[in-house]
Amino acid sequence: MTTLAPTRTTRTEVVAPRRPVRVLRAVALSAATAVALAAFWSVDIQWSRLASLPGQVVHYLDLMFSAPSWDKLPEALRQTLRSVEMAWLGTVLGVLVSFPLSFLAARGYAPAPVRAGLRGLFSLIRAVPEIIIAIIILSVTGLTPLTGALALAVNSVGTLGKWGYESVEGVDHGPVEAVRAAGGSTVEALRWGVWPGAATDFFSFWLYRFEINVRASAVLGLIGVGGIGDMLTSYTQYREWSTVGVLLIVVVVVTMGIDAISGAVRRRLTDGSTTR
Amino acid sequence: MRAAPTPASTSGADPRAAGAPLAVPPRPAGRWKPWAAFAVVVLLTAATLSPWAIGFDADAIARNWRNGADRIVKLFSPDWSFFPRTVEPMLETLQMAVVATVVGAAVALPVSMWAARPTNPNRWTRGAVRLALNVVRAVPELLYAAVLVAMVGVGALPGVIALVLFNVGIIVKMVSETIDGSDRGPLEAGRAAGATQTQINRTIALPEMLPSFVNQTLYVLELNVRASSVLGLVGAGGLGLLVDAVRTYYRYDQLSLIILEILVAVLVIDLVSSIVRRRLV
Amino acid sequence: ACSSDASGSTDGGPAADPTSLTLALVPSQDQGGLVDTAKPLTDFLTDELGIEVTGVVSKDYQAAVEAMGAGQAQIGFLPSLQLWQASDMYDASVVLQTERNGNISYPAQLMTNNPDKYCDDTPVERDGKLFCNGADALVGPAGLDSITKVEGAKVALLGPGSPAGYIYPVLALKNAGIDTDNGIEQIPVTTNDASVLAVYNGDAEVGFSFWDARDIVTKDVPDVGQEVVVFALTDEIPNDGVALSADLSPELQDKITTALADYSSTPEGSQILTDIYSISKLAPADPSTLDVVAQAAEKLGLQ
Amino acid sequence: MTVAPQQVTSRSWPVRVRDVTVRYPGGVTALDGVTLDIEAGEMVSVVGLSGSGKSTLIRTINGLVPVTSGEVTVGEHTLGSLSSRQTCAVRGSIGMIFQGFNLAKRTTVLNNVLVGRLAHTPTWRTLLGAYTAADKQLAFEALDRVGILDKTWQRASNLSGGQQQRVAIARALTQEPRIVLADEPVASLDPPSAHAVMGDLRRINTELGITVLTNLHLLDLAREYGTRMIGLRAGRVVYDGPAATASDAVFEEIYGRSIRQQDVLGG
Amino acid sequence: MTVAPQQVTSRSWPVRVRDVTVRYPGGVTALDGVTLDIEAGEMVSVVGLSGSGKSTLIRTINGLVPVTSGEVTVGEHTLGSLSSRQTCAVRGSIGMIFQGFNLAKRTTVLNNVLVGRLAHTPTWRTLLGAYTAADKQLAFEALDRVGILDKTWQRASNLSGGQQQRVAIARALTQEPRIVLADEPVASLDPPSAHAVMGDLRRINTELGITVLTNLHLLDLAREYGTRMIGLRAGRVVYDGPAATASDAVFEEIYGRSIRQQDVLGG
Ligand SMILES: Nc1ncnc2c1ncn2[C@@H]1O[C@H](COP(=O)(O)OP(=O)(O)OP(=O)(O)O)[C@@H](O)[C@H]1O
Ligand SMILES: Nc1ncnc2c1ncn2[C@@H]1O[C@H](COP(=O)(O)OP(=O)(O)OP(=O)(O)O)[C@@H](O)[C@H]1O
Ligand SMILES: [Mg+2]
Ligand SMILES: [Mg+2]
Repeated sequence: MTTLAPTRTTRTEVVAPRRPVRVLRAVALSAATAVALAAFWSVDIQWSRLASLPGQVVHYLDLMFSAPSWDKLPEALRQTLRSVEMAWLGTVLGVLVSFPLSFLAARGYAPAPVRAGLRGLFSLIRAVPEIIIAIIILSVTGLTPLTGALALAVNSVGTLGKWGYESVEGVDHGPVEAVRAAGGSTVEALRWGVWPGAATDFFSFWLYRFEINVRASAVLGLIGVGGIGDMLTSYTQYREWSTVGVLLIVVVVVTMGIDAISGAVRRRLTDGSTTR
Repeated sequence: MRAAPTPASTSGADPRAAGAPLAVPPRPAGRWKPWAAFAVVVLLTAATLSPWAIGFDADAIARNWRNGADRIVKLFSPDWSFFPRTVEPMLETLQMAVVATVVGAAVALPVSMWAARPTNPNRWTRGAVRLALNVVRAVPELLYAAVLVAMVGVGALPGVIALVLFNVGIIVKMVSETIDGSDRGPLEAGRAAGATQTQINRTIALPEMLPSFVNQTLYVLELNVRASSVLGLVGAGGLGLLVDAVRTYYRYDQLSLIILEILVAVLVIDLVSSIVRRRLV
Repeated sequence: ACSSDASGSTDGGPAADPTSLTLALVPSQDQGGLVDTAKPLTDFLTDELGIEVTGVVSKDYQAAVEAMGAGQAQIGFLPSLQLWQASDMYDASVVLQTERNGNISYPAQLMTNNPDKYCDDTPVERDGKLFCNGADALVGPAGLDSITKVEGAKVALLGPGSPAGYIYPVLALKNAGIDTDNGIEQIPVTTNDASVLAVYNGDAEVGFSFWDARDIVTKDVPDVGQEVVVFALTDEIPNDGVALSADLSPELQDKITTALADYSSTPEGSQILTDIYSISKLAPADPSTLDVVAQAAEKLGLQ
Repeated sequence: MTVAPQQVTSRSWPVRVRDVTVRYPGGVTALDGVTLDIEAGEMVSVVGLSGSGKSTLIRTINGLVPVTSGEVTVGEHTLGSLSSRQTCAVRGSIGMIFQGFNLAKRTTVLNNVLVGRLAHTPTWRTLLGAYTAADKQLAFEALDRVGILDKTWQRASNLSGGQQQRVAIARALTQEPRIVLADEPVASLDPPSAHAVMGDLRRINTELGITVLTNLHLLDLAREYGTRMIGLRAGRVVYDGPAATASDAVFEEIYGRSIRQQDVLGG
Repeated sequence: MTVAPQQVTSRSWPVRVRDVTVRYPGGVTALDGVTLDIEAGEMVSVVGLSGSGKSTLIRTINGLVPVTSGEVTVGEHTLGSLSSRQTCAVRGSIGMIFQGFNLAKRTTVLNNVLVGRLAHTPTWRTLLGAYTAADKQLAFEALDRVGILDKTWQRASNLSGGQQQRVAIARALTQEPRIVLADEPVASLDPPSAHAVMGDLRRINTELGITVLTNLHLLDLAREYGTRMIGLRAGRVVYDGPAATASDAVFEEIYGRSIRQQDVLGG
């Protein structure tokens, strides 16, 4: 190999510094690998069953889509509207509550006890099965759509709060530093240092949570206020595949609609407005 | 408010004449758009709050909040003696959650990159991947479970497949959007060095997306621990089944112990996730 | 909003009758058909009582019972176990019991994919499905002599809240002297169709479900009636019924009971109930027969 | 420049750095027993090799990097002993120009510049983005001074490197500061712009008497614009004296090898 | 430098820019009918005011910014008409040093430098992260040349500004390029380091005959290290001639006002 600098005759062979050994990291990685291996080794799975999967997939697609019962479409649309209403209210309430909280739960903006408390709250909400949350709310507001919306709102706070503080912590620190250096308070650092960088994340979290809420079946179904998710699970339980096919089409279209909005919003924020 | 003269106005060399008004360019049009969007949100919310749609009944809340409080209090009395019976379901759940998470994450890693603009500039393949994922996400777990039981039988396998599909949907959605929002500069440097897209993704995009990816993977692990009702549906056992069993007989004390155990799992995963993030970000 | 007026009367006994009522209809999972509306019932009751009745089809037993307990629902169409729980925990009165095809009860079935082992006679076909050991009588109990052979087999069963998928069959096994914790290999599932499919696919040799859950999966696997053979039926399990919240005055309770019973006796009413809920008649309940499920559960140590 | 109601801007602040050591978590000692006395109204250049601790010094003076040991005093305030409210106020009086610009890329140039007014604006106004006309006027003037008034409504991410640096400078000017700390403020600028900016900094210094501390890696600029020069090497002060008269020996001290030799190496 | 099997590295490439106009989506015309002929082996400096289009020119030559009209040819390849595979190969032969460094902040310095080898590495090796010993040796040498070999295993985000710039330079050197494009490669460097880097670029140019195109905002550097100088103003070429002899009038042309006057303004 001819070296780039033949003129530097005095130069000795380049000795690269030794790669540092990161003990902690190595330990953590091996622990994670060990856990994964143990789980794979111990779990009782007949992987050979996978072989029949492709044929079966075709069979079920045929059951669902060869003769969809379109007569269920109006009902499906009505239930979708219901779901969207409840999901909307649930998401808006969830956003209103989680938005300020997720900033307070991020490292570096609120006292440690507040932070720990909020994180604990988010975790607790996520640890309680959705159905239990719904039953608690049900005893207050009855078997009404409002219960559905409130249950969705509470559940949303758990996840939105978590995603929110993680995103705030992941934002580039430079602008925050600049605001601090200009004498900005914490709130101002959040507004002008963090928010411009985190806004895309937040919008996509909100829209994604909205999408989840539209589909959330367990909670709404049990309350008996219906919704598209409930309809889907009911017809699935009674294996009426031709109706399930129609419902799936509706849900996919709704999901894609939300995804498209989410994409447009994010593009706006990341690339700037389209002043073309 | 103005007191001292600006230095610029004292400088003879400055092309701008002293005291001349600043030629501030006009504010670009379209500033109303965010406000319009905000107004739409408010209107829609008001509409859903109206009695014709959902109806917000503050009255009922004021009157009946005690009912809810009673039930929450009931949940604060764990029956510790129930613990031995929760051990096995907990282990089953963790086992399957880990397997599903590992498989799901392995699948989601390349797919996330195919679904994001900076790491997959080809709009057709990207569109196809996103479409497929929309479908995967749109199908509820219960449907996966119901179909898979008939396809591959009951047990851990259909449960794990259902969870994997569910996990891939979430990880890809969240991670690909993070990639979309990230700084393009480093990727551009890779392109300028003549790297193929795959190479860029591996060497440059991967380390940048890693925190988000690890994060979502851990989040999904947590979801899998919680979403164990799916596993119950397909005969894979786990905590979900136990939750259903105890609540059938209104054993809030036993339920509260199970919740406590899930909470511990959630907190541990949260802790790991925050440590990992602090190391990686 | 609908039910709020009826609540808050925990201290002073039944207060003035409410201006609106909520009916919670929980379709019995053992019913086999899909129920998605309570409207015909509530429309009729609204006319008959002069009180606004709103209805919801709830799919969660616990939610429905808790709603009655919290004064958020006053009329409950509940499965047998939950009827008993509502009356036991929240003093609801069980007033009516449903009749399906002339029966006020139904049996749980034990199925197998290995008729050679479990059938003492040649399986016979009824409605395209195979039965043996006299289970084709379609009334329980039948073929219970054969269940000792279940010892050591893989068995698909439902959660312990399901009378047909768990309580009755497990009790039958216990009575036959089998240790259900260690003597069989349990494959827990949460739905009746999954139990049938587990047997069909060979994941389990024996499965429990209500009679006859095989109908649900015929669309997926048309030959289920041939592959999965019912070899025993348990004791009869009481059908679902109607419970009324303790918040309602005795007069109103009577009024509701009479109205519903009369409705099911008229030809049109009976027709509607059959079409939508497969109920042919609402008969006065005999509370003593209702708690047999609870007793069975208690024998298993589930309470 | 406008005079904030409660303060006389022309009364600028001195900076005292007492035996400060800064060690980063990774183990790098970026500053090692640095002691400096900078009088109010001085114009100081800090020079040194890349990695010698220039940025760290500047950030320490603003309290953005906590000291491992030692003490930093600006005006009468000892950093580290202040309440968070006081810290905000103190920082509001220190204009800072970052080496990496630290702009919020996804918002407009104007919003970035108005960050300089945060310390003087009630929080509710900031949250709504409803700045007073006077604040905006100040921002426009600062933008005009650095010559990018026409980019006011652009997103910061759409600017060229030099334009971004000028936004960062405008932000600091908008603060009406008592001390200006500048971390290589002209690194990405062409000579006319660089001279204009340095000239502006000097004018702030001479006309309003504001203390200015600038990291520079160009010695000619340091010599030309500083009244005093501080040389850092591996986290230690190796030169502290008049800028204009710093000899070649001094440079050798700072850079560890003689300038001439470097030039030869280049050939 | 190693000789890639199928190519003789010393045979460097010319660059031809034909009547190129670049308009950004926002409506800014960054280049306006630029025509340049750069022979293989030339050492060219590009100077101009901030925002005059220097970065855009460099990025156009690498195909990172598509031309709105006109044509760019490097070597025998006309950009825009190539398959994506060919584009990769062509870019692999063009070393690029970005104004904003563009490092992957969350990975090690070594990994960043090895990006320079990607065009010569089979994809499976990249996926495994299994670079050859020879590639790594090349990376170490490049790091050593820019003087930060000791930072090899650090995360890129932990480096000082100047150190980051040197990583970016090492990355370009590791490519063993036929053309080097450098966008203000010394903006964040102290003079000795700056001279070292410019000296390196010149040595690459003189010894290996590689074409070098450097954006510089410092005229003395442009004069000293370029054999030819191109002056840009508002997207147009306003000067193209020898670097050493460029007169003050030329600078006035490029910068729109005389240098001397600027210097006075600074006083
Ligand atoms: N956040 C950090 N974590 C760990 N080490 C750091 C950090 N920031 C800087 N350093 C190290 O501290 C030393 C001093 O860095 P500093 O940024 O002060 O240098 P500088 O003089 O400003 O250099 P330049 O002229 O290149 O900007 C360097 O060796 C650098 O690698
Ligand atoms: N992505 C972009 N979108 C819109 N306009 C842009 C974009 N990038 C650059 N511009 C504009 O194009 C013009 C030329 O930019 P360029 O980056 O080429 O300037 P430059 O000569 O490199 O300046 P500097 O010396 O400040 O880096 C500037 O007016 C700039 O605002
Ligand atoms: Mg620095
Ligand atoms: Mg540039």
